[in-house]
Amino acid sequence: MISLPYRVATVEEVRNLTRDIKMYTLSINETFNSDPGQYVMVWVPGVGEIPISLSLVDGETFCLVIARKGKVTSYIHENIKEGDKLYLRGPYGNGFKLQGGKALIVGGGYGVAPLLFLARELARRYVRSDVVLGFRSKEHAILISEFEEYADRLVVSTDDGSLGVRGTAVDVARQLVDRNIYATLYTCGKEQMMYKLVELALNRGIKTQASLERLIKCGIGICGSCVLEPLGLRVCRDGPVFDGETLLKTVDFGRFWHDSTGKPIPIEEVK
Amino acid sequence: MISLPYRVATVEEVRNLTRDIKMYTLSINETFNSDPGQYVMVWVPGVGEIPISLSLVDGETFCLVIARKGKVTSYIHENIKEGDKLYLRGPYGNGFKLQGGKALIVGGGYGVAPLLFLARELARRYVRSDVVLGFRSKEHAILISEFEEYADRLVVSTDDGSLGVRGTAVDVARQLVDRNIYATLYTCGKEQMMYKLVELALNRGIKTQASLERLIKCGIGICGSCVLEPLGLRVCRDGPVFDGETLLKTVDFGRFWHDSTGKPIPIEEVK
Amino acid sequence: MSSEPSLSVDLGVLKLRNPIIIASGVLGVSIGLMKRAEEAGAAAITSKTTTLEPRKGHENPVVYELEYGLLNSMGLPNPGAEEMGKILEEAKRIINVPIIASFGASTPEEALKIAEHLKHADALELNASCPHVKGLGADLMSDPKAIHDIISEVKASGYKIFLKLSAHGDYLYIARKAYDAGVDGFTAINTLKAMAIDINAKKPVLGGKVGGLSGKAIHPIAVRIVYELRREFPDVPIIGTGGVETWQDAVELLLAGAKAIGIGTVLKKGFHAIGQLLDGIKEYLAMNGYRDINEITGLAHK
Amino acid sequence: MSSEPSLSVDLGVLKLRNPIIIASGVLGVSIGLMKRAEEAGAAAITSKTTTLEPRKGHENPVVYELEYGLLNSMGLPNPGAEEMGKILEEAKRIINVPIIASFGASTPEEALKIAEHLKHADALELNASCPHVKGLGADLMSDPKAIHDIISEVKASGYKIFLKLSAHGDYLYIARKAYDAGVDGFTAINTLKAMAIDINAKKPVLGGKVGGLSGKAIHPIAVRIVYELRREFPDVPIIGTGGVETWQDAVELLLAGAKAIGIGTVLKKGFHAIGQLLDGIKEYLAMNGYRDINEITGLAHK
Ligand SMILES: Cc1cc2nc3c(=O)[nH]c(=O)nc-3n(C[C@H](O)[C@H](O)[C@H](O)COP(=O)(O)OP(=O)(O)OC[C@H]3O[C@@H](n4cnc5c(N)ncnc54)[C@H](O)[C@@H]3O)c2cc1C
Ligand SMILES: Cc1cc2nc3c(=O)[nH]c(=O)nc-3n(C[C@H](O)[C@H](O)[C@H](O)COP(=O)(O)OP(=O)(O)OC[C@H]3O[C@@H](n4cnc5c(N)ncnc54)[C@H](O)[C@@H]3O)c2cc1C
Ligand SMILES: Cc1cc2nc3c(=O)[nH]c(=O)nc-3n(C[C@H](O)[C@H](O)[C@H](O)COP(=O)(O)O)c2cc1C
Ligand SMILES: Cc1cc2nc3c(=O)[nH]c(=O)nc-3n(C[C@H](O)[C@H](O)[C@H](O)COP(=O)(O)O)c2cc1C
Ligand code: FES
Ligand code: FES
Repeated sequence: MISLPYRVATVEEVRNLTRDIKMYTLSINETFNSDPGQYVMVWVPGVGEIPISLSLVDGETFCLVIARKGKVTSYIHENIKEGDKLYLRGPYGNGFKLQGGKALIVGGGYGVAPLLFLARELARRYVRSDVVLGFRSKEHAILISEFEEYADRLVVSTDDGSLGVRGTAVDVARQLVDRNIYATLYTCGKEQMMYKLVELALNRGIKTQASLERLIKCGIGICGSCVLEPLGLRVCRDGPVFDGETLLKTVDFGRFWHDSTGKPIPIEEVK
Repeated sequence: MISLPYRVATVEEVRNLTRDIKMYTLSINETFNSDPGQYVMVWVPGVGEIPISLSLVDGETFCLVIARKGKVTSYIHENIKEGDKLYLRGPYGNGFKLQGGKALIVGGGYGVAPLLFLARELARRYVRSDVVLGFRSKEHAILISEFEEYADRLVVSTDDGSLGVRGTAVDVARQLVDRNIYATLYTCGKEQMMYKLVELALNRGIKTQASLERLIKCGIGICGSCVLEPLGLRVCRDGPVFDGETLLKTVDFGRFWHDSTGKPIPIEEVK
Repeated sequence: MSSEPSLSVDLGVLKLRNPIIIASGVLGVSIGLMKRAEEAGAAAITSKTTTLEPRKGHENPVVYELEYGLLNSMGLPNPGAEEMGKILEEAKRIINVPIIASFGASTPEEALKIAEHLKHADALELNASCPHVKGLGADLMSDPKAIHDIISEVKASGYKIFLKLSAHGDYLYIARKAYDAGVDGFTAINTLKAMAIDINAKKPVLGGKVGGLSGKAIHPIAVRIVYELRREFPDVPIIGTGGVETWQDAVELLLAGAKAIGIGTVLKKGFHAIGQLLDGIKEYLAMNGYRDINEITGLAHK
Repeated sequence: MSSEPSLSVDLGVLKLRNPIIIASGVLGVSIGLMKRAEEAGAAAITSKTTTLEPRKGHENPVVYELEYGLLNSMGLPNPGAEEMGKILEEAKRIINVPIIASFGASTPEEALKIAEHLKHADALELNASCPHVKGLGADLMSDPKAIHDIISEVKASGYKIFLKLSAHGDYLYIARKAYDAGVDGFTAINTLKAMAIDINAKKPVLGGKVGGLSGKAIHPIAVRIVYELRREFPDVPIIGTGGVETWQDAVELLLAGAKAIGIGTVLKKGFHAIGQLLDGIKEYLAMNGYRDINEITGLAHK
C-alpha cells in the first residue's frame, strides 16, 4: 500500500512519573499536527492497539503519558525502552476548542496529561488559566512542575492530603468557580468527577469541555463501539472532547459504558 | 467509480465525404487537450470499440473521419446521427512531433484525416508545409479544400487521374523531395505507401514521421496486441506515430500485422 | 411535469422512501447512530449481525485504512440475540424507517431462537459470511444446505428474510438454494477476505490477521455479483452493497439490477454522505428523463 | 560491509537475479516486449497463457481503467500452443532470463500436448483460471481433480510446473491437491471476476461483460492468499502477484511469504516501474539491515 497509516515513532526518553504511570517522549520523521485533546492509536505489533491522548506536541517530538491498566499498557511499561519503536495512527478526534476568557482546568489522575498540552496552548494564546490537579495521594501525583509554567494559579489536591490540599479536585473546583471569574472549564479524568464538574460549572453559567474515554476499536467512527447513547455520539470521532451541555443530554455520560460486545454496563464497573 | 473513463461526446454534424467515409463533428463538455496524431478509442455501447485518429480539435469540439471498414464503422455510418452520443477514452498515444523547417505532408485515403490536424498546427506555428494527398479516384478524395487553407502547395493525385495528377502520392512525393527543401516528411496512409516514403526521404536526409495502424485492443500499452517486432514497440502507446529510422529497424513495418490471436500475418492480407 | 423523480423503492417485503440502506455493522448496536442515519436520509437500517451468544470480537487493531477501501477484523462483536432483541424493541420506538436485523446462525434451530428474539425488526438478514461453527471456522458460504434449511424454516415461521452473500464460495449456487427456500431478497456483497502487513513492524496489522475488505476496491466485484443475481433471479429484490462512495457507484449497482443500495464504508466520511448520494441519484434520474428510480433497475441487462 | 544487499532468489526449479517476474498476459506474445522487460530489469518473464487451439479473445472494449486498478476481459487471446512454441523457441535465443510458459488445459492429455510444444520454456505455469471446457465455461479452479491430474502427469513427463491460483473457489484445497501432485511452486493470484457498467451508456463496458480485476484493489487479497499458502506450504516457493504498484507492496508480499513478485498492471506506468521496484526493495533491505532478500521471506509469520 502507498498509504502506510502507521507512522513509526522512536522512543527518545522514558520517565517514571509514578509507579504505574510513565511518560514517553517520542520522535517521528514528520511534523505532527494536532490539537490538545486529540489522541493517537498506539499499536504494539503482536500485542494490541490502544488510544492514548497526546500530552504535548512540539514539531516532530511529542509525549504520551501511559498508565498501566491491562494488557497493552503493561506490555509497554515492561518492554518499551528508549530506542524502541511504537506505531501510531491518528491524531484522531476533536480536541478542546480553545476559548477566550479565563480558563479553569481540572484534571484527575493520568487525565491531567492532555490538559498539560491544553494549558500550554492556552498560554501561547495569552489565555490565562487556573489549574486544579487531583490525585489519590502524593505517590500518584504527576506533572505538577510542568503545569506550573502555564498556570496562573495551581492547586493540587489529594484524597489523603499527602500533597496539597486534602480532598478531591471537585472540592477545590467548587470553591474556585464561586469566584465567578471563569469563562470555560476544561476537564479530563474520571467520568464521575467530570460529571460533577460539568453540573457545577453549568449551574454557574460556565461553559465546559470534557474529554471522555470509551472503548475505542476503529478510531474512525465506523464501528459504533465508542458510542454515547441515545445521541449516537462517537467518542472516537465526534469526541473525545464534548461540551458539557451535550454530554448532559446523554444517558451514558457519567453512568454507562459499552463493553466489547456493545452491551451497556455501569461505568463504575469499568476500571 | 469516480473515474468515468468514457467521455460522452455528442454528434453535432455528420458529413458524407465520400460514399464510404464520413466526418463526424463532436462536442464534449470539457476542453479536449490533444496533439495531432493522437487517437481516441470510440466505444459504441453494445457494438464495439475502435481507435480513430483525431482529425481536428478546437477546444470542446473535434472531428473524426471514419471510413467504413467492418462491424463498428459500418454501424456508426448507418446508425449514428446528429444528436447521438459516442463514448470516448483517450486521447492516447504519442502524436506527431512538430519540427521546424519546411514540412512535406503526404497522406493517402482516410489517412489524410490526422494530417489535417497536423497541417493546421504547423501553420499555427508558422511552419510552412507542402501537402500531397493521394486517392484512388475523384470519388475517394476527401478534405482537399480544408488542406488548402494550411498548405503552401497542395498536390492531389489519383490512381486513375480523375482528380489532380495521375499516379500515387509516392510518385508525387518523389519529385518533390528532389527539390531538397524539406526538413521533415510526415505521413499517414497505407503502410506500403509509408514504407516507400520513409525509405525515399531517409535516403535524401529528410527526417520522417509516420502514423501506423495495428490491432488496438487495450490502447494503454498493457496487452501487447499492437506490437511492432522485434523491438516490442506498441503502436497504441509508444506510437501511433514513429520516426522512420526506428520503423525501418523493425521487421513488421510495411510487412506484418499481428492478428487478434497475436499471430503475425502479412500486411497485404489485413484490409 | 417538473416534479422531482420518485425515489421510493419496493423491496418486496419492505417499502422504502429511497434506495439507501445502512449496511450491517457500521453503526455497531447503537440506536443513537441509527437515528442519526435516519435523520441524514437513510431509508432503512441493517443492524449489526447478531449471534445467539454474545461475542467480543477480535483484539485491536480492528481496522486498517487503505486509499481505496478499508480492512476490518471486527470479528462480529455483538451482545447476543437476547440483548439485541431488547435494543431492537427500543429502536422500533425511536426509528421510523424499517430495521433489518442481521444475524448469523449455523442451524435452523439456532436461527429460529435468534429470530424469536429479533421479532421486532421489520425483516431479517442472514449473514452467510458469519463464522460457521459446524464447519470448524469456515463460514456459512461453504454450506449451501445449511443456508437453505435456515431460510426455509425461518420463512415457515412467518419471518421475512434476506440472504447476505459474499463473493467467496459458490454464491450463485447458494442463491439458487435460497431461492428454492423462498428467500425474500438478496444482499450482495459482504467484505472480501484480505490482509495487510506493516512493512516496518513486519507483522500482520489486524488483530484477527485476516480481515474483510470493503469500500471502492470491491465495487466492481459487487457490480458483477449483483448483475449475475439479477440475470438469474429477476424477480428477487437485491440490496446492492459494496464500495458505494459516490452516486455514480450507486447508479451502477441499480443499473446492474439492485433495487436498493447498502452503504457501509462511505460513512467514514460522515452521515452527510447519504444526502449526497440521494441528491446525485435524483439529479441523474432527472437529467436522464426518468420519473421513477425503479425505471433504471437492471437497465444494463437490456 | 557496505556491499549492496543481494536480490537473487532461489525459486526452487529456477534461480533468478532478482524477485521481479513479469506476470502472464501483459506483454501479449511479443518477444520484443519480453526483451524490453528484461532490459528494464525483470528477472523472469511469464508468457501469455497458451491454449491448445488459437483464441481470438473477446471483442473490444477489453480494458476499463479504474482509479485503483484495471478491469480486463482480454479473453485469453493467443495463437495456440504450436505457434506459441515457435515464439518461445525464438525467444529463448534472444531473452537471457528464464521464461515461464503459462498455459491452460482441461485434461492431462491436452496439457501434455501443450507442454510438448512449449518445451523450450524454463518452466510451465498452469493457469487455473483458464476457461474450462469440461466444466461448461467454468474455470479450472472449480475442478481440483483435473488440476491434480494435469500437474502430476506433466511432472511425470519431466517438466517443471507452477500452479497459478485465483482467489475464487477453494484455492487452499486446490493447492493441497497440487502439492500432492508435486507442484514446483505457486503463483498467486490471478484477477478477480468483476464488472463495470457505464452509467451514461447504461451498459456493461467490457466486451466480455465480466472481466478480471487487477491492480491495487486486489493487493490485500493477494497478501492474504500468499500468507495462507506460505503457512500451509512453507517449503513451496510462491510467486506473489497482485496489485504490486510500489516497492512497499512488493515487500508486503515478500513478508507474507512470497519468494518472488509477479507484476502486471503496474506496467501501465511503463517499464521503468521495474527499476523503481527493485531500487525500493534494495533500499528497504539496506535500511533494515538485511544482506539478502531471502531473509525477509515470510517474516510476517514469525
Ligand atoms: C480517547 C482516549 C484517550 C486516552 N488517553 C489515555 C492516556 O493519555 N493515557 C493513558 O494511560 N490512558 C489513556 N486512555 C485509556 C487507555 O486507552 C486504556 O487504559 C487502555 O486502552 C487499556 O489497555 P490495556 O490493554 O492496557 O488494558 P486492557 O487489558 O485492555 O483493559 C484494562 C481496562 O482498560 C479499559 N480499556 C481497554 N481498552 C480500551 C480502549 N481501547 N479504550 C478505552 N479503554 C479501554 C477496559 O475497559 C478495561 O477495564 C485513553 C482512552 C481513550 C478512549
Ligand atoms: C491509431 C489508429 C488510428 C486510426 N484512425 C482512423 C481514422 O481516423 N479513421 C478511420 O476510419 N480509421 C482509423 N483507424 C482504423 C480503424 O480503427 C479500423 O478501421 C476499425 O477498427 C475497423 O473496425 P470495424 O469494426 O469497422 O472493422 P472490423 O469488422 O473489426 O474489421 C475490419 C478490418 O479492420 C481492421 N481492424 C479491426 N479492428 C481494428 C483495430 N482495433 N485497430 C486497427 N485496425 C482494426 C481489421 O484488421 C480488419 O481487417 C485507425 C486505427 C488505428 C490503429
Ligand atoms: C466495520 C465494518 C463492520 C461490518 N460488520 C458487518 C456485520 O456485522 N455483518 C455483515 O453482514 N456485514 C458487516 N460488514 C460488511 C458491510 O455490511 C458491507 O457488506 C461491506 O462493508 C461492503 O459495503 P461497503 O463497501 O459500502 O462498506 C461490516 C463492514 C465494516 C466496514
Ligand atoms: C491485460 C491483462 C492480461 C492478463 N492475461 C493473463 C493471462 O493470459 N494469464 C494469466 O494467468 N493471467 C493473466 N493476467 C493476470 C496477471 O497475470 C496477474 O495475475 C494479475 O493481473 C494480478 O497482478 P497485477 O495486479 O500486478 O496486474 C492478465 C492481467 C492483465 C491486466
Ligand atoms: S471506535 Fe469505532 S466508532 Fe468509535
Ligand atoms: S493495444 Fe494493448 S498494448 Fe497496444
